[in-house]
Amino acid sequence: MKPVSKVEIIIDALEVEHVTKFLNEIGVSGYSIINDVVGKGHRGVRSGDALTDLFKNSYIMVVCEEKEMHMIVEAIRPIVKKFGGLCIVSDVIMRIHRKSE
Amino acid sequence: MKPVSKVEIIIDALEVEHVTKFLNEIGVSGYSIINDVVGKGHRGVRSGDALTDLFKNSYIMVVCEEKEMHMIVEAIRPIVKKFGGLCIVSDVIMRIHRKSE
Amino acid sequence: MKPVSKVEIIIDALEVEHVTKFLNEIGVSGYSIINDVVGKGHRGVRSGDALTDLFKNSYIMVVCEEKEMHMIVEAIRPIVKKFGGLCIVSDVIMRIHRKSE
Amino acid sequence: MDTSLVINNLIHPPVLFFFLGMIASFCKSDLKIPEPLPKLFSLYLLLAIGFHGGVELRKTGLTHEVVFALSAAMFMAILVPFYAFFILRIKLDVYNAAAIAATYGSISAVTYITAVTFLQTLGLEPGGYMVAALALMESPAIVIGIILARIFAPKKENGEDGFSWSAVFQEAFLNGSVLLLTGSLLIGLASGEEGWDTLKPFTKDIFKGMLSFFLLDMGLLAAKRIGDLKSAGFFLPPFAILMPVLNGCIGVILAKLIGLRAEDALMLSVLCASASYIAVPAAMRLSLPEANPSLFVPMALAITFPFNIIVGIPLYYYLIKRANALFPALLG
Amino acid sequence: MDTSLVINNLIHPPVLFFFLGMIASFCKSDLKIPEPLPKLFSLYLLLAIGFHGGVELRKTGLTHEVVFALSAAMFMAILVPFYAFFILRIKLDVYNAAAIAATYGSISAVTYITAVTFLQTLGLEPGGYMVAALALMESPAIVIGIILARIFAPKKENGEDGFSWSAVFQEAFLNGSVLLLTGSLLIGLASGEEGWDTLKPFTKDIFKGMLSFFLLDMGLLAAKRIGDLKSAGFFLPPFAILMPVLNGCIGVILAKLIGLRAEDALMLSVLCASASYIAVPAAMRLSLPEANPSLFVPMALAITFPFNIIVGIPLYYYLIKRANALFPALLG
Amino acid sequence: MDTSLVINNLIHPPVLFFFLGMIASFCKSDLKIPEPLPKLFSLYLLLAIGFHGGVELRKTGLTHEVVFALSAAMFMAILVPFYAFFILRIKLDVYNAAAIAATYGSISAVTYITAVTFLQTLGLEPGGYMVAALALMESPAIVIGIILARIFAPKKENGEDGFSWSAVFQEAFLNGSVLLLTGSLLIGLASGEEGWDTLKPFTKDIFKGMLSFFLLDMGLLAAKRIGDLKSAGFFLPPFAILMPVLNGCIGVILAKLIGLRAEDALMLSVLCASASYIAVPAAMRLSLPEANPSLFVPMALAITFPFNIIVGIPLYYYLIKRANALFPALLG
Ligand SMILES: Nc1ncnc2c1ncn2[C@@H]1O[C@H](COP(=O)(O)O)[C@@H](O)[C@H]1O
Ligand SMILES: Nc1ncnc2c1ncn2[C@@H]1O[C@H](COP(=O)(O)O)[C@@H](O)[C@H]1O
Ligand SMILES: Nc1ncnc2c1ncn2[C@@H]1O[C@H](COP(=O)(O)O)[C@@H](O)[C@H]1O
Ligand code: NA
Ligand code: NA
Ligand code: NA
Repeated sequence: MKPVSKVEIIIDALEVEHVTKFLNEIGVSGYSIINDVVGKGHRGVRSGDALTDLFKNSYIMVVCEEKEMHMIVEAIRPIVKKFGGLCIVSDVIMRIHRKSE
Repeated sequence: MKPVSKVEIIIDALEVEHVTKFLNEIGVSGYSIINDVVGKGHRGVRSGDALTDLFKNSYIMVVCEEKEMHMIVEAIRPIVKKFGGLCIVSDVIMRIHRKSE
Repeated sequence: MKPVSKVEIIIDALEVEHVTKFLNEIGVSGYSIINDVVGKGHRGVRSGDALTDLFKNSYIMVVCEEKEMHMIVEAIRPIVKKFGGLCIVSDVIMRIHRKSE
Repeated sequence: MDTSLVINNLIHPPVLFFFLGMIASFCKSDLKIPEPLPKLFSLYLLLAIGFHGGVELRKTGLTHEVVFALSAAMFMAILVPFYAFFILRIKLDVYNAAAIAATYGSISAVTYITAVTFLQTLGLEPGGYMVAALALMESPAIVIGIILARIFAPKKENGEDGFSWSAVFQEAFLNGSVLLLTGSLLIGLASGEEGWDTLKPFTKDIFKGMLSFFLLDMGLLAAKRIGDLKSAGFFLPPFAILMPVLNGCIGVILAKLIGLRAEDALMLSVLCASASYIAVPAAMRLSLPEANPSLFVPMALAITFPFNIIVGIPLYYYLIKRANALFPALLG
Repeated sequence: MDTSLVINNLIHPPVLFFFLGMIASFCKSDLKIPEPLPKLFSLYLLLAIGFHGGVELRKTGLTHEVVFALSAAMFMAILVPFYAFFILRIKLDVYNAAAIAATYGSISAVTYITAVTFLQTLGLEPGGYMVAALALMESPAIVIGIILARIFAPKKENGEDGFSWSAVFQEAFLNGSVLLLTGSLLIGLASGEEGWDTLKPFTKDIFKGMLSFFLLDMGLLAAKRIGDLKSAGFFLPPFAILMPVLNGCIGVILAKLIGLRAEDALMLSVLCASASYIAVPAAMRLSLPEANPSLFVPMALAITFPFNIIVGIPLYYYLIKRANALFPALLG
Repeated sequence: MDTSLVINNLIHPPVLFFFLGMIASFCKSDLKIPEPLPKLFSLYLLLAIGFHGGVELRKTGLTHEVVFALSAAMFMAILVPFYAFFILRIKLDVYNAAAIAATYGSISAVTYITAVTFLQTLGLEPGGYMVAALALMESPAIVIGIILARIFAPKKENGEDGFSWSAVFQEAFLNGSVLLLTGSLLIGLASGEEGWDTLKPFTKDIFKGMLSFFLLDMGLLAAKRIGDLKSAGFFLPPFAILMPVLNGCIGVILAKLIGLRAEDALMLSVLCASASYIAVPAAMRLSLPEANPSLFVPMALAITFPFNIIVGIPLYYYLIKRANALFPALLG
């Protein structure tokens, strides 16, 4: 039972690798990704393209310490600014984690 | 770094278009949709049907101002009431957004 | 408009049935599942296997009363401890629900 | 009834794969055909039969017999939902009665194909133009069902209920399966023999294999849906067997009256007897949201469909043979 | 221009399925081919044409004619993005001009296939080695586009902009579609006639059927993307028609100069005229993120592609015939 | 060893597509076959070989030779996990040793198919009834593996460990791939020649093409999984090569003893030598969750599978030929 931060990022599917590279560098304990997220934003409707991976978003969730959260936000800020999407943060309680607690 | 509302809606996949029409009318800055959500609720197990889009849910997330949140909730209340699902709201911090901040 | 708990579970895709069995026993009003979640954690990268359902996660979300939340956490603790993943909890406001409110 | 007909029907590979699917599901095997592969097979089957039908229709032309057969099909597509509705009203509310009536008024393309396969094992070939009957019978029942619901449903307090006829016609005549079937039929009609030669290896040669694969999946799906009917009471399961028999018999009689060949008579009866589990449920969910899809989907998919492909098809064929034997005079 | 050529092209089943897809989309039908089925078809088509081309190339060997045709193809792949870029700069910024130039310098395999199909309905068969031209023309335009952007783009303040040439070559020469096409071509080359006999039912017999299915989906996609061009202004839509005509004509002239047979001349023109909507957009998105994919994807997919398969192919063929009639001397 | 055998095996299109997949992955190309398409191919292959085997088995009947071959197969399926387990215990804990032993006791259908293809290029055709051996050998190793784990694992403190034999048998004998293979075999058996004619274009003609596509994907997957073995130490990679060679040799000897034809001897050896990367890993994950799937999946998929299809198959065939040359007396 530990208060932690939940970072949620919605970003161009093609930038996911870019973001996970940063997450690995920062050394977060883990992250989860949901692909095939569609949506609408400043760049209009993004409902996927059946032939390429264009016009599609991914959702990345990282549960981490507050300190790490700040590092993540700073690291991905330029990517999100450039390729759109958003990053929101909220406080959650980590109830079960494999090796921590 | 701006406190905003996160609206999460789980609804019959066939009603998604209906909901996004309302969201566009209200003029939210964007929304994200995850299709192929299965689950269980008052109407029993909904695990999809391979031939039609029946018995399947979608997840819609909108990050918006508190004022917009109230408008969204009122606009979709009749749809959720009729076709099931739910709508929850929580407070989050918008850390990065393409054009705002 | 009712404060409730949102339980989010990320777990090995093969254990989903196991978890939903517990949720049904506890008698929660419903749950939602997103399949095909990939990610990284203590067990390394889990990006799926095209031929089996190995190396893949699922995301389970349950919106419930705080009391139920505690029961859920206790029920699934051994599964999460054994098969990895995590369980986080946060407070949300239930704005619309089919039969309650 | 000639049991060899039933057995002959049953040991045909596509039907055997249907059983394999059902058995796999009953044994709780983890065999599954992941989405959207079932859709690949169903799109393929619609494209292939539509195209084949169009090519055949071009060969035949609009003969006397074709016009008669198509009129009979149209007549049944409109008639069935009416009487089905009033039978169903005995036990059900207006919305569910209308939705189920529409389900039984419309057709199942895979049941149709299985009947063609059944005939082929007997060395017979139905007129390809019956595919036009298939296409014609898919939509009307949807419209009739909704008309019935609007006539008999209690009026809403506030007049405004968001209902729009144009959305109904959209759903009825432009839904994916209707459009693909009709479109492929027209393409077959336009491209004729030459087009057929181009596409034959795709639309004909591998057809039975794709059908087997699809029926394997249908077996899995049907078995999975049977459980949904536990809460449906004692009325609907027998209805899901007796209704197709009744519709099939009326089809047999009608075919006799207009003098169809035995092969075509079987196709007409099967169309009458089959129930829709793709186009109609999707349309009803949008146009009659008050109806419960957990009733009409499993009825069509888990009872009527297996019943027709196992018992129904040989039964209707047996009846046609008997009718022809008893009243030969009517023929030619 | 001989209208029978156009009509002959249009009533061919694969092209008709393309129209069916467009119509379905315009009628707002819910017909859709869910992901990743379109990818199955596109992977299949690349594998099949690559393999076929390789087998043919082995039969022909590296003749005089083959070397000439491949050199011409390579020349055009490098030339087109240059002049396209400067034409586009009239109205567009550097990034979008470079991305669109790359799009038109590269090719569309499905347009190529449709042209083959067109020839086959006339009883002709292009040299299979033109598939090697197809493979050769896919990547260079990507590199040229990026070179142009880097030469003409305003220099970034801080030198470090995360750009890497190795990533560009990776994207250009190792992207999935290029690799599958080239790899299959090499496999065909290595396995020859014997390998062909093994795979023929898969890569040839059902080919037209798979193409029809894919074109059905392309119709749906193209119609869906047309709307994206509303905000594109008055410059780009005409460009998306005139550019392929210009490129196609240059192709016709070049083919004449090097003395290609009419069949091969058509293939070269079609390659020049076609625009990429798979490999290039994906590469541009990663290498030129400043360019707007909502411009170049719909141009290639929703205008140039339909234009080519409906009007372009018969038009280029007509021009080739005219050229051969006017200047017969150059032949042989 | 006759190198022409190896080369002959290697330039066969399906095997070349496997290499293409591996190369694409090593070059970090973005070529991928998105899910669930690989499942479409694997389901298709199981259905096709099961059905074909059933039809063949019906033709042959249960002869002396068939009974001998099936008994030998069954014997090996039970024997291999035993000795594999004790070899593996040298370095591994009980759970991983049991899981890997089960992996090597079971079989890989695609390795089997590739061996059939290898024989066909030599103009030979193995007895179709060997598919029954394939089906028989898939499950027993799962059960043996779990028995071994339960005998040798340290007893849990609290007796109750949620273990259920019925779940194990469920997993072993009713998992999707076993059920589809066995079911298709039975359907082939039931429908015989007549059924074969119906499905041949689907299950035979396009078979090699589907296999090529699937092997392309297997190449991609195998290359992707090789990295997982970095942390596996120095014991397992050699094991993943030597174990199949050992099993294959025992298969060769056994086949010699019971006097199988060279073709069938190869199939038996290949079945012994191959390792499961579909059915067993999935079963182990559920029944032996203490074992680490990042060990046994890449061993079977990224080492043993490529080894067998590249070197193993021609090697075992060479040994069979040598054995027949040295001890001709045993034959006939
Ligand atoms: N206010 C929002 N709420 C939820 N998702 C959003 C919002 N704005 C943007 N998105 C998501 O982020 C993606 C990219 O946004 P943009 O870069 O603004 O086009 C969109 O396609 C949506 O999926
Ligand atoms: N308490 C809950 N927590 C999470 N998801 C729920 C809950 N109740 C319902 N749902 C989701 O909403 C869908 C529709 O619910 P219902 O209309 O109650 O059948 C279900 O299939 C679930 O996906
Ligand atoms: N800190 C984290 N934040 C988000 N997701 C995580 C985190 N740690 C683990 N996960 C998810 O849980 C799965 C299993 O984790 P593990 O058992 O630690 O390998 C991972 O593949 C991720 O999808
Ligand atoms: Na009917
Ligand atoms: Na071009
Ligand atoms: Na083995």
